[in-house]
Amino acid sequence: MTAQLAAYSTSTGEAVQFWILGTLAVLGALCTVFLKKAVHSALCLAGTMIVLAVFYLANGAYFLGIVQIVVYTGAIMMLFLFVVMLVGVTAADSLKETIKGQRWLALLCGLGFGILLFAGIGHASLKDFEGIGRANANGNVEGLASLIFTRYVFAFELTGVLLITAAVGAMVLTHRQRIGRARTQRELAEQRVREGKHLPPLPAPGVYARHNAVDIAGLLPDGTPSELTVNKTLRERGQIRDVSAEALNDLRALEQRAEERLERTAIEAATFKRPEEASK
Amino acid sequence: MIALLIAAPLLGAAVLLVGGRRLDAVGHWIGTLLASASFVIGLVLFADLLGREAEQRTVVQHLFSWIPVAGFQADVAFRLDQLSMTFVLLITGVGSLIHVYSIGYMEHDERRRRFFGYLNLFLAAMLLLVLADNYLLLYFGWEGVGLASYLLIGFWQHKPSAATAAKKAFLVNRVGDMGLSIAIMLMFLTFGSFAFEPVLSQVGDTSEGRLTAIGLMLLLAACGKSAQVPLQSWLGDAMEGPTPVSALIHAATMVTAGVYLIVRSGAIFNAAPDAQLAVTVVGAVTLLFGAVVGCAKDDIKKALAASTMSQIGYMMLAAGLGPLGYVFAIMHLVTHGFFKAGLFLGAGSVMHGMNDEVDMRKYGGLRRYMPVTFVTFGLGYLAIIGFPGLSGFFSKDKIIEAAFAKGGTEGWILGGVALLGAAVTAFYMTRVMLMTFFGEERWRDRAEASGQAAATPHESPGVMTIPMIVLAVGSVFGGAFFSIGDRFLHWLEPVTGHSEGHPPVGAWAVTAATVVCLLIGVAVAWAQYGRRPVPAVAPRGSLLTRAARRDLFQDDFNHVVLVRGGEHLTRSLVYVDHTLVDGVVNGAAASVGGLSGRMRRLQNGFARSYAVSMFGGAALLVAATLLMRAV
Amino acid sequence: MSFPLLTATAALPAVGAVATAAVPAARRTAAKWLALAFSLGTLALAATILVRFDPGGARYQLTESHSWIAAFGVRYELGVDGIAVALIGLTALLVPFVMLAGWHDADPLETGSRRWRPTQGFFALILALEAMVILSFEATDVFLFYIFFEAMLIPLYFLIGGFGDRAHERGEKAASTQRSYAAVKFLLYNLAGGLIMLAAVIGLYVVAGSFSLTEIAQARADGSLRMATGVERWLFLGFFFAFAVKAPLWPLHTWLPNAMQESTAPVAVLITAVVDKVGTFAMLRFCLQLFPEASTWATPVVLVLALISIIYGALLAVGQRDIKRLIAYASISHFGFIIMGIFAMTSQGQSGATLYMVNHGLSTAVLMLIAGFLISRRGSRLIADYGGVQKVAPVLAGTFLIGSLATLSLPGLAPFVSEFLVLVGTFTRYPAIGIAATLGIVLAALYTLVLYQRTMTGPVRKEVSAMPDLRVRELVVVAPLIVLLIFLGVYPKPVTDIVNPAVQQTMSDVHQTDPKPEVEAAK
Amino acid sequence: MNPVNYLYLAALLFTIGATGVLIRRNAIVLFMCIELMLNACNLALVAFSRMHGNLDGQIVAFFTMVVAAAEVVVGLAIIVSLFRSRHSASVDDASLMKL
Repeated sequence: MTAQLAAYSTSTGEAVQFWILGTLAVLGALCTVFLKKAVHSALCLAGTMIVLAVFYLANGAYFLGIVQIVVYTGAIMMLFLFVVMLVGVTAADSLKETIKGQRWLALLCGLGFGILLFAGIGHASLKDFEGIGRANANGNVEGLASLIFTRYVFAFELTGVLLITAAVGAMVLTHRQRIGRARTQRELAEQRVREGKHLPPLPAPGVYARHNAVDIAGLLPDGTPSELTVNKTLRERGQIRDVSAEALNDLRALEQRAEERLERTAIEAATFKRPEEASK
Repeated sequence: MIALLIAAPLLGAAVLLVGGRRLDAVGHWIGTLLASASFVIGLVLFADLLGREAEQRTVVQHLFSWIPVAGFQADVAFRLDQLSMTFVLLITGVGSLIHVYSIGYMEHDERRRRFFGYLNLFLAAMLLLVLADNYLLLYFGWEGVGLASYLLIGFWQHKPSAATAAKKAFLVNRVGDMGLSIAIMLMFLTFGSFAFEPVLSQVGDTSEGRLTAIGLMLLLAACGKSAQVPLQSWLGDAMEGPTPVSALIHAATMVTAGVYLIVRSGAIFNAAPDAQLAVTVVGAVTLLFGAVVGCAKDDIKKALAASTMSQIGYMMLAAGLGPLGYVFAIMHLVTHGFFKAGLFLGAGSVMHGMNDEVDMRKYGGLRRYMPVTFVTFGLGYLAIIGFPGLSGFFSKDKIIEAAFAKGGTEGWILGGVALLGAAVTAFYMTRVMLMTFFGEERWRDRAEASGQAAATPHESPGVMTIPMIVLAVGSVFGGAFFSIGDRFLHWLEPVTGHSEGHPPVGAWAVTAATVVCLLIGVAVAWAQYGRRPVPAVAPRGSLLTRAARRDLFQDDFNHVVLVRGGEHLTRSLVYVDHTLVDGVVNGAAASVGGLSGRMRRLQNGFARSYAVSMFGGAALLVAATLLMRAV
Repeated sequence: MSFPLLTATAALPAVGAVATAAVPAARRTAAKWLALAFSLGTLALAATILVRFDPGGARYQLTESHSWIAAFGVRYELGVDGIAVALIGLTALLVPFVMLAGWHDADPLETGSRRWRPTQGFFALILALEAMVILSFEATDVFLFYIFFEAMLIPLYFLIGGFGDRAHERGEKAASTQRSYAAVKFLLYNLAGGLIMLAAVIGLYVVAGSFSLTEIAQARADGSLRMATGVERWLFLGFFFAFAVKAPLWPLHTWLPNAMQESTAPVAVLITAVVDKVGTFAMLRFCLQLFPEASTWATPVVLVLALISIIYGALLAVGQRDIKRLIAYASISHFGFIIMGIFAMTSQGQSGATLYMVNHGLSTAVLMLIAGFLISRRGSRLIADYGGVQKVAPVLAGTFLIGSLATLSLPGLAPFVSEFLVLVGTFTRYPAIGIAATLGIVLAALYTLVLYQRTMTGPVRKEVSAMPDLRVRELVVVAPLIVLLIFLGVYPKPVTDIVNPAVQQTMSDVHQTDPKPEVEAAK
Repeated sequence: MNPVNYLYLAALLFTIGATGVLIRRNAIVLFMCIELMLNACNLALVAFSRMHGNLDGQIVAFFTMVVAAAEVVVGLAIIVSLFRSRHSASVDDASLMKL
């Protein structure tokens, strides 16, 4: 091996690491894109990021590698997960395309772009391969720090401004202005009476369902689920778990057992049909 | 002084037309006064000319430069020589008489002031025509008389027929005017000028072909103005105008402008025999055409109009003979001016007395009721048929003689046509005479049939009869006065030139033949209309009669080919303009609009679609960068 | 520095436009008088130009020159030659008459809203248009010219689209759609032309390195600026296309009938008598001076197109049923004459064309304004709705007849002089085209007289029987124009004296001399 | 191994991320894909830093992270408020501009 080539190449260990972790990173990226549930995507992305952090470290960017793990994967990705939870962790996206031709165009563009990038990199004259050793001679963090606080100090200050602005912006965006005075309980009660919709407190979930999770609707005496019992947010997300059929089956089993024991014939099977079915 | 000739009637026209209703009471007097003033000035100038040597009788007055553009000099300059003087006297003289006549004739018309304004305008334009020193100024007058004729034919505008006739006259004249303007352009191209002097004196320097072209274009112009075949169709319709107008414009003066133009441009025609031949042919054809049409018309004014056409045909024929005939053409023009004006005024007087009835089949036996009219009309009649001793005899006889003198086969043919024309003229004029003044009183039947009390025809007032008498005197003695001692010949010769012809037969033989023809014509007419009663409703008649009644299908031809064809052409062009030319424009707009509509679909509101476009754009940019580097 | 007369002449109406627009809604009459006063002031300034202009002096006089966009060498350069003086005079003269004629055209139909100020807008737009037209006659910088050439579309667009034939529209819903169609068509058509011209303007700058007309023309004349034949031809076509749209030349004419038909008569007069003249004027000033060789090259085609315009316009005029459309097609025919005169490349033709621009402005103004008066009385533009007007309104009919006669170029009225000069000028070089063009004078007689006959003569129709004759205001508009028509028809020397030197200059720019009379040439 | 391979990996990740942006409708996943693209860029920057033997590439990557953090904060805030008003995190639902 000539000195030139030596400068180009890296150790075998790094090569092994690259091929294994690189494959993982690509897999993670693909999963991020193609998995249906946002939460899975987020986890895959986190994995990819950790792989990337390892690559940073391998490339001598120790500070960045740590930051990548701590800040990016640890903070930002968790923020993602937080929002995913807020929006609904169980909701699965349909991957069916609704815009005509969008998918094909996207794939075509992506493919073309990738080929172009690869071609560009292949064409680029990357002859002098310095290695990071000299730059990291005084320690990576110290080196970065001296650059940040000298040459890039202005940009650094600006990023500070940017972060503050972003924080304020996020607050503004998510903050709901309270326009009027908060209504007292009495007023709310009066309003309820005036509207005449539902006077007593809403029923709790799972009351007659033998489950007590918040997303399980309580059953009405006839065995049908009552949506009123479920939290509004869950209702809107469509995350109500319906266990009424289970309850009815249980009931039927109970009655069958009772028949067997009391040796009576079934009164009428049709009565156990759900009311809306009966009405059809 | 010359300018004053024109200025007087022009002033009259301006005052009368701008003055408004305030002048209604005195308008006709102002008009007549200024027309007469012009006549008086003409007489003074005439006396002045007579006092000079024959060679120095050309007076040129340069007023101002009209259109001064590099290489193009059009001046307002007047040229008074013997030829124009003759016309000036004819125009102002007959014009003044007709002004006087109109005072009576138009008495009951509320727009009489305006009528006199138009008449004055006509006089000014006609004087400008004959006094102009260059062809462009002549063109000015030429169109000016066209305008006056338009206004006067259409004077009774509330009648659609009058308005249509006026428009037709103007349009047909415009076709002729096109010829004149092309002739002027040819002159400018050839000689660099269109003043009489440089053009006519340089005729020898250019080719005969060019001169023939100019000559033919001038002939086209003359055909339009003088109602010669093939542009004759307007004259008959022009009789929609008041009768004094027919007398002044469509008999005595304006229609003879074509003859003036050809005689004035004699030098050009002399050097272009082909053009000359064309003039004689046109003259001869029109002569017969007019005569044939005249035989069949029952409308007294239209019969006279056809006669006018025919008589101008004589003049054209003479003018086409070159120096042989110029003088006689003008002489016939002048005598014709007298007797035809007289005849028209007579016809007007008859109509005046008959409640504007124009159909001769509803006249008859009028000689007892309007003696003055009868006598003056009769004298005019005798003059036009060339009764020996009266003015028409002298002038027409000379023309026939000159036609024979042309020599060769041409001479025989032309002479024969002229003789035939004389016979037919005698026939139709006798017919008019007999149907109007002799025979039974057919107007009574009509009045009884319609249940009205028979309106007794009455003689016209003095203001109308006096001009008729004066004109009758002119028609009786004019010819003799001009011919005795060849006065007219000597007077005009310096301008037009003259060469004695040598007729193949003796002059007396020609005269005798003329008289014989005339007697035959009268006799046939007497046999048909004098001895038998005239049916009040026109019989169907022979094919020729029916054709003649319809102006030998000229109008039908025009209608089918020009009017109908033109209508189709314009209609299809309107369609083409709308669908094709505008369609291309609108189509371009619509396709841009359609394309935009398609493009708008791309703006579907989906952020991801925009992202694809953005990403595609980025890819293209990368590609472009790579390509640039590769190059 | 002397008083900037040219700038002042253009600035005065511009200031007037602003002032008029600022008049409160209620003071409608005051706005009209104010606008009229400004237009009369402009007329006075234009008269001053006429007096100060010395026909025998330098080519461009009263020049002003200031740097404007230094980076591209665009200068604010003004100057007038004889042709421009004549046309500025025409513009300044017509505007007051047009305002008077349209005195009531922009009164609001219902007096309700206090903020709605159509009257002020109408008069302000007219003044703005006047300013831009005058500036485009004055500009000797190609870029400056281009700006005003395009900018005048804006006020005109609003004038066409915003103010239609009031009387005609009553009870007709479709009218406003048609009007906006006409306005949009006008705008797009002219914008397209202008856009192509812009490309040519930029191309010219690339080739010549300057926008100054005088500099480029000078360089072209003394040979220091050579253009490749192809380049010159393309640039010429770019300029010519824009001017041919504006002029308009067949087959780019279809916007004119729509625009004139839908706009009020005063606006129609402004379009055809003033704005379109910028197109023909620019052919004379820019096409010929900047691209002499290409102009000579294009002459045969342009002449044939002009000839088609003449005959085609006239034939279509015959076939129209709408008075204003008829006049529009007649104008197309006349523009054919003007363009033919310009490209005949003879001094008669070009002098004639310049005179024609002035005379056509006057004659069309008379005819169109009276047609407008007529239409406002009866509320219909259709010829068939009239008949016998002569009987009830003789003065109206008489003046209309004079306008018609001017349109058909009767000798004694101004258009004859110019038309004949154009014909002679064309004939001496291209006899066949000259002869064919004389057909146009026959057709002109046909369409004008048919129009007159159908509207004015014949039995009086019931609908027109109560029609009032011309009012004093209307007579004040028409009478001076008619007097001018007659005066210039008999004594056009004042105009030709101003125009001739400029025409000679243009002739020498295109390296053309008049053909000699054949008799002289033979000697 | 040639360190250029890091660049190829970065390009691949970037492309995958970009394609993800184009085909996913869920705003959150979309954001994640954007993060993926940013990270790919960071990897390339770090690799460049190593190739050129100076730390500027790492500095830029550092700034990128900061900006990404800011972006995520604002972006997620937008998603939350979007979800609040529309009860959906699909970007296709926010298409008021469409015809």
